[in-house]
Amino acid sequence: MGAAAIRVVHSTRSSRIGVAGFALLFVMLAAAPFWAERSDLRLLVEIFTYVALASLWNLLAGYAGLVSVGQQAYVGLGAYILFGLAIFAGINPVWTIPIAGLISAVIAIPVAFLIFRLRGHYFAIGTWVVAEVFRLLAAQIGPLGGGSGISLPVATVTAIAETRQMREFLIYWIALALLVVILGLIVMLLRSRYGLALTAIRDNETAALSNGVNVTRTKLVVYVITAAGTAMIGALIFLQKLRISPDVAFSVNEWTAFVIFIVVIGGVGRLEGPIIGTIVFFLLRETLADLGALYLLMLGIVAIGVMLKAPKGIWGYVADRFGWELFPLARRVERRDGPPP
Amino acid sequence: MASILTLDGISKRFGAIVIANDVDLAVKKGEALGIIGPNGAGKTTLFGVITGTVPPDSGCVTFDGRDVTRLPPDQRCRMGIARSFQIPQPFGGMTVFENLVVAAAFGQGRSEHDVYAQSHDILERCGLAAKANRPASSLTLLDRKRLELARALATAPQLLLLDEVAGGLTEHECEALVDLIRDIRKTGITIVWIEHIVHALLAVIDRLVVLHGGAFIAQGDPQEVIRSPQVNEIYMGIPADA
Amino acid sequence: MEWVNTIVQGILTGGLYAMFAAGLSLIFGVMRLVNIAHGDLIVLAAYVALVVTETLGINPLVSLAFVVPIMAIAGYVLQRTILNRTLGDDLLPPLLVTFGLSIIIQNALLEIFTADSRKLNAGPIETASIEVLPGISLGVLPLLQFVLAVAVIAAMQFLFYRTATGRAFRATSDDQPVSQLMGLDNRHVFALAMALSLAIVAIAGVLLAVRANFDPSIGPARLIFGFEAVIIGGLGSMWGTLAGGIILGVSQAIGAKIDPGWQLLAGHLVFLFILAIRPQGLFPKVQ
Amino acid sequence: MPEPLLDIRALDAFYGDFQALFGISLAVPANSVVSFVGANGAGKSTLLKSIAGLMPAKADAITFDGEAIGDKPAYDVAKRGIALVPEGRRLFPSLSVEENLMIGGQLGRAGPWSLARVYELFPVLFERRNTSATALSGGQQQMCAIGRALMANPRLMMCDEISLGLAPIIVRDIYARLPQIAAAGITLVIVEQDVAQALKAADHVYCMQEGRIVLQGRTGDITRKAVSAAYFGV
Amino acid sequence: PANAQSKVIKIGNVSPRTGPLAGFGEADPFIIDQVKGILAKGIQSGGKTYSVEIISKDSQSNASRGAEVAAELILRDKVDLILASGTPDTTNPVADQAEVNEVPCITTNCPWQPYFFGRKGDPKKGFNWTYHFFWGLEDIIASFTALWDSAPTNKVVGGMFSNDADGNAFGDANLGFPAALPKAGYKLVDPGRFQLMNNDFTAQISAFKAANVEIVTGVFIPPDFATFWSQAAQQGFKPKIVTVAKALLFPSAVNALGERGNGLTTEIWWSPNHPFKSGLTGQSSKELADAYVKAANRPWTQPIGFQHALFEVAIDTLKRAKSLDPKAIRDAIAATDYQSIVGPVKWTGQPVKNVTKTPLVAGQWQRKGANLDLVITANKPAPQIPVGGKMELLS
Ligand SMILES: Nc1ncnc2c1ncn2[C@@H]1O[C@H](COP(=O)(O)OP(=O)(O)OP(=O)(O)O)[C@@H](O)[C@H]1O
Ligand SMILES: Nc1ncnc2c1ncn2[C@@H]1O[C@H](COP(=O)(O)OP(=O)(O)OP(=O)(O)O)[C@@H](O)[C@H]1O
Ligand SMILES: [Mg+2]
Ligand SMILES: [Mg+2]
Repeated sequence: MGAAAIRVVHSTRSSRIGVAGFALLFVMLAAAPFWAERSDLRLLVEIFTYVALASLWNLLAGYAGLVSVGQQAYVGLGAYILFGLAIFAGINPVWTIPIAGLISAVIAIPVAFLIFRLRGHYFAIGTWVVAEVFRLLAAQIGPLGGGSGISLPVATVTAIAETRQMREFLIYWIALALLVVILGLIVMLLRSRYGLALTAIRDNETAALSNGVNVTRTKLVVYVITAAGTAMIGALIFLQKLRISPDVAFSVNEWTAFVIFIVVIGGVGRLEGPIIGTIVFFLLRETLADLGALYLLMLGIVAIGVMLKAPKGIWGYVADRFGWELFPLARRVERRDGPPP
Repeated sequence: MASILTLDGISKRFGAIVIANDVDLAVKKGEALGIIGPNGAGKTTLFGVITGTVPPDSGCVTFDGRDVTRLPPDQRCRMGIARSFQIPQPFGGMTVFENLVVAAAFGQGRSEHDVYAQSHDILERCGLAAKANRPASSLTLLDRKRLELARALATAPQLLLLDEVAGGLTEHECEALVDLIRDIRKTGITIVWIEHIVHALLAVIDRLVVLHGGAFIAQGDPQEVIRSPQVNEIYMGIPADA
Repeated sequence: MEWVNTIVQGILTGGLYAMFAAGLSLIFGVMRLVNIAHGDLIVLAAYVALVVTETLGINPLVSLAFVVPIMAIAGYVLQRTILNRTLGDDLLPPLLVTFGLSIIIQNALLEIFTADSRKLNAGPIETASIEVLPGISLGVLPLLQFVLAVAVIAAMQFLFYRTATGRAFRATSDDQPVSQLMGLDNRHVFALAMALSLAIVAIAGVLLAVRANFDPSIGPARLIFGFEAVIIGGLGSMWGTLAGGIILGVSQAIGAKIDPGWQLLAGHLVFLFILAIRPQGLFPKVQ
Repeated sequence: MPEPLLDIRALDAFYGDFQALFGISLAVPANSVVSFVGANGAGKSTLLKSIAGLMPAKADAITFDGEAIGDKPAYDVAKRGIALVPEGRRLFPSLSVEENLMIGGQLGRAGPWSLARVYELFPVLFERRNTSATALSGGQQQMCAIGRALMANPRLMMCDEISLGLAPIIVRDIYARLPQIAAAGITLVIVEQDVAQALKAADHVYCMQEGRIVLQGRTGDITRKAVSAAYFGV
Repeated sequence: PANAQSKVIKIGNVSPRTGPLAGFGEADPFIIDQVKGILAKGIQSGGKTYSVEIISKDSQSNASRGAEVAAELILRDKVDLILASGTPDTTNPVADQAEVNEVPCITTNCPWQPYFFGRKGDPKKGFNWTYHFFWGLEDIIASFTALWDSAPTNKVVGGMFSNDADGNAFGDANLGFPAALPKAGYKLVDPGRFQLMNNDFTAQISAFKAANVEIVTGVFIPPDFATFWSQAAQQGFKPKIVTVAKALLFPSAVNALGERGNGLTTEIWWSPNHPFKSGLTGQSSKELADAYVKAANRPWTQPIGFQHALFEVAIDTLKRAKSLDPKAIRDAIAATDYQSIVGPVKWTGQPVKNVTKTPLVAGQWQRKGANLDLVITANKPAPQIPVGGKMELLS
């Protein structure tokens, strides 16, 4: 059989439907300022940021096998960069978002060299300690409020756009754009050689090395991209919150544990997982948050329940059951002379 | 003919166990070399030294005229050293075909699309084409061993290190494997093969070395080496009356 | 002399960390389970002790006779009903489930006991001290805590490496199906390990409750030091965990002496430094 | 015919939706040596795992010493005196060699096998008794795995491809000792790729193909040719 | 329906009900119930009758969640007025959201400096939408020094300031204790800001011993104070006076210290003995505290008065508002002149724009039978509040 007799396909029918669906959804969301309420916009921004954080974490843990419980380091870093640049350099907060991404990428490189020496659980704890170090260092920066925290001056916020409405729209669109860019980048990355290398490393690092995969560089690329993305989202989140303090900016619960909840509930190692997980998370929060302690109690129970009943997450369960895949990454070989796909 | 691989004064020990004590070895281009030795002699470890997963205590490894002693495994692979693992190490979450694509794309440093056809060809040669879209984790032992071999081939090696690829195969399967390795040889790839299934080994190799106690205690013509009393005593164990 | 005092007190703090870490180290060594709820379980133990001392009117240190078995049983049940089902090669499920457990415990305690700050009174022993050298007084309670930590760790080390139970722990942790072939019921073995871990948690909880105020939310704060102690020591090495705790305690004390702002930071930096040099920890027993 | 030690009736086994065994029935008399041969993927390992309790089965599909054990968990089966030397050795990496052996003996079943006897059988294990089991070479690991199973003093010992990866001298050695093990009162079930070896060692041989037994017979009555024919499914 | 809807006034309230600061919000259900009872018939404002809806949310003691629920109240529930209380972690994020979203906001239960400067407020400009009433650092310094003046000491003070909003404010080099104490004739030993949830205070204790400190002051959270206080005893450090904020606020925390809680001193914002009456319910301080103790079956706490006053001020404001336009409500807040259960509330531009102060005294936890009771022992900064006893030295 000759070389021409095969072809390799990525997509399935459900994935083509999926892509069309996403395009439609994007158009609808982009137009949200014209049909949604102010409160909906704000909620959507929050949802976008969680989808982005979860997708980035999923890239790191689910694809690169780097289970980090310290991504709050970059959320906080991005946020502090935004506050620092906006307050002291007078830069428009909107522009500080990409700068936060860049600076964090640079900072992530030496951090990676340190924590890449650790494996598995040690890596997880190591990332957490690094985030603690970031938090404690932030608490030592007096001009940014030290341990007390600081608010973004009202003038800085109002300078973003002329009217309150324009400002809200602008932030909404930035959030949407950031999410689309991050998701797009992840899909592209995973469909590229890097995606292959990542899956290989996750499955068997020794074998990957022996097959010519530069393991360290591949992981580094993913780590740095994740750090940059997480930092930009962090900056955006705190542009919405207007106030920062080390405990909040580097909160392990909020920016990592809940994110892990989301990814695992949705389905880890699948691109759809973080989206499904975020929807579930927000549904729970919107319906139950006013119950206070009971709400958190129930959140814990849901997380444990999903983990025990559907360990591959909700999307994993559905995908296995019905063979759905919205973003297929597998490369299937088909024979040209065989039955049509 | 020039040596493609030389080991110069390699020493390696794990605590009190001496794997290699100032070992020298030269493998000629195009040669098929067999390595035997008692269990635990250090054969697999030697492969680790050659591929870069096990750092030697001293000595140097030269491949294709370059000192590679300090290079990481992935770089050595791209230079043309490929190995199969004694205990198969598939990328379990990927399909068989993707396993090959990884090896071909990264082992040769080529783009993914360029290696599709080639990867599929190798799968056919190794008898895995029918299972191309199956997850590698679902393969049986035989197929895993085939996959090991196929992946090593996909990196387009100059030097192929095989670690007990015939173990656990039936006679029939073993014969097919021997044919395949012979074919590979014909394409000019140098082969170093560790095997306990001696008859399979003898069917392929030109030269046999015996590793024992940290040194090559015998080497040369396979038939002669295998019949030598020393090798019989420590390795074959054929009783005198047989 | 002031420096000597700093270091000695740091060592005593190290005893506290080692106490927190001992239970973690045990289950980490046996099950590779990173128990995020460990800190909350310590707080839970403190509340159990509170209820026991209040209903029986006994000294908190005596209440250990009740709290230890109660927590051990809780650990056995917890492992059999929930945690056993999360174990495997993947480190995420236990991470997630114990995190869920952590918020469940915190919020359940809040519902039951409110956010009030509580403390157990052990009487004059709390403030008693011995002056070992002029200028250096050691609190009896921290000293007791240190001695208890050493004793617990010595017992664990012995159990782990010298007894059939310890062997069963390690074998089951390596390969569950095969350990079953050896006649070991893996679910039972793990549950025993968790029971033991929570027995240690009970001791840590009572000491915590005597040492300082507690409320439902303080569990996670010290958890990270426990993990650090385990990792600095190396997987599977109980003495390593003690050493890890002491290293942390002393580095923090020295950091604090330089500037209180550097106290916690110093501990973390030393942790990262050690791992950069020895990623497997100081005295690893297991790969 | 005396009551068989192990009696299997209509045993099925599944991996998810995939059926690996189809209605296997056979009987293993006490103090016999039985071997299974068959191509890769025939289901030999699955059969042994089912007997050992590592695969779900119906209670009465497997009877051992008169008791239905099909639904018993593996640790319970082990207590009754069935030991398995698993495919791929599967030693405990965090235990030393000696501890690996000791854990095999932790059920405390009485019998001839002790640490000393195992070391006598495999002297190299004695030399390396204090090292971690992972630091053994493949062959040494296999010896350790056999020793570990022996330490349980089982009544039935099942060996899954014990010659895999062993130097010929060791293979010969082990097979030379099987009669000795059998003579000590252990019934043996051996899975082997090498037909000659299987025929030589066993009293009774079963040929498996795609989850079914396609040929069986006493080793005296069955020819190597017949086995080969069944083996390759021709 | 549009007409009916316009007759509802919505008040949003954010306080910490769960998490480490839950003590601050614990009286809210009681207070809201009481207020709802009074407002059952609605309120008169601008000649119309409105029914009042109070939507209360939990900040979970977390600034991030605080910002989130504030945004929800403003954007989704469209509240007309937003209230927040209970340390900067809740007041500041809520006030920030109100400010940029242009919704009137009143806050309390947080010293004014961390509120004002922590929000990057400019004393010249102030804020447009957000108002605060409470006391400030100058008051706490004055009441602490008044307390210390009443007993003979060597006037060497050890400062324990945590690295959080309160601790940094207290320890601020210009506005806090370090600048003020020397002026009052005290010498301050300040080893530096410590991180919360500390396990070892040896460094500070050694420094205090070396400097012969007789008075300890500062801000702690309860677990940290308990650790400090037992370590002090173990390491042989015996100050004569210990006056700390926050950690000794709640009776539960002090009672938990057992005998070691007796004699500790702290600031008093409000107590049942305060000579103020609620302009809304007519209750005296004592009556309010008793009603709470009866309803909740828990001891009274200082935040109760302020949580109550917050609703009082809010309702007073709404009654005076010319319309439900945010600006009208904001103007009504600015024009407040009200007698609350914690004293008069009137924004006069002092100490800074948008902030007004309530009186502060200091006192000592003293054993009265089985429990410790907080007795006012120094009232120099606010003589209208009567003292109830005399401070005793610890050793
Ligand atoms: N864990 C598993 N999951 C799914 N399928 C499996 C699994 N293990 C084995 N199988 C399948 O069950 C069938 C029987 O496998 P088994 O391992 O019993 O064969 P075997 O005769 O022992 O072969 P070998 O000689 O390769 O060891 C094979 O088709 C195999 O693919
Ligand atoms: N990481 C290690 N640490 C300590 N000892 C090791 C390590 N790896 C291998 N060894 C030891 O080195 C020796 C050689 O092992 P190796 O696997 O190379 O043998 P081998 O010749 O391939 O044997 P086999 O034919 O059984 O596969 C063995 O005694 C083994 O125990
Ligand atoms: Mg080998
Ligand atoms: Mg098998």
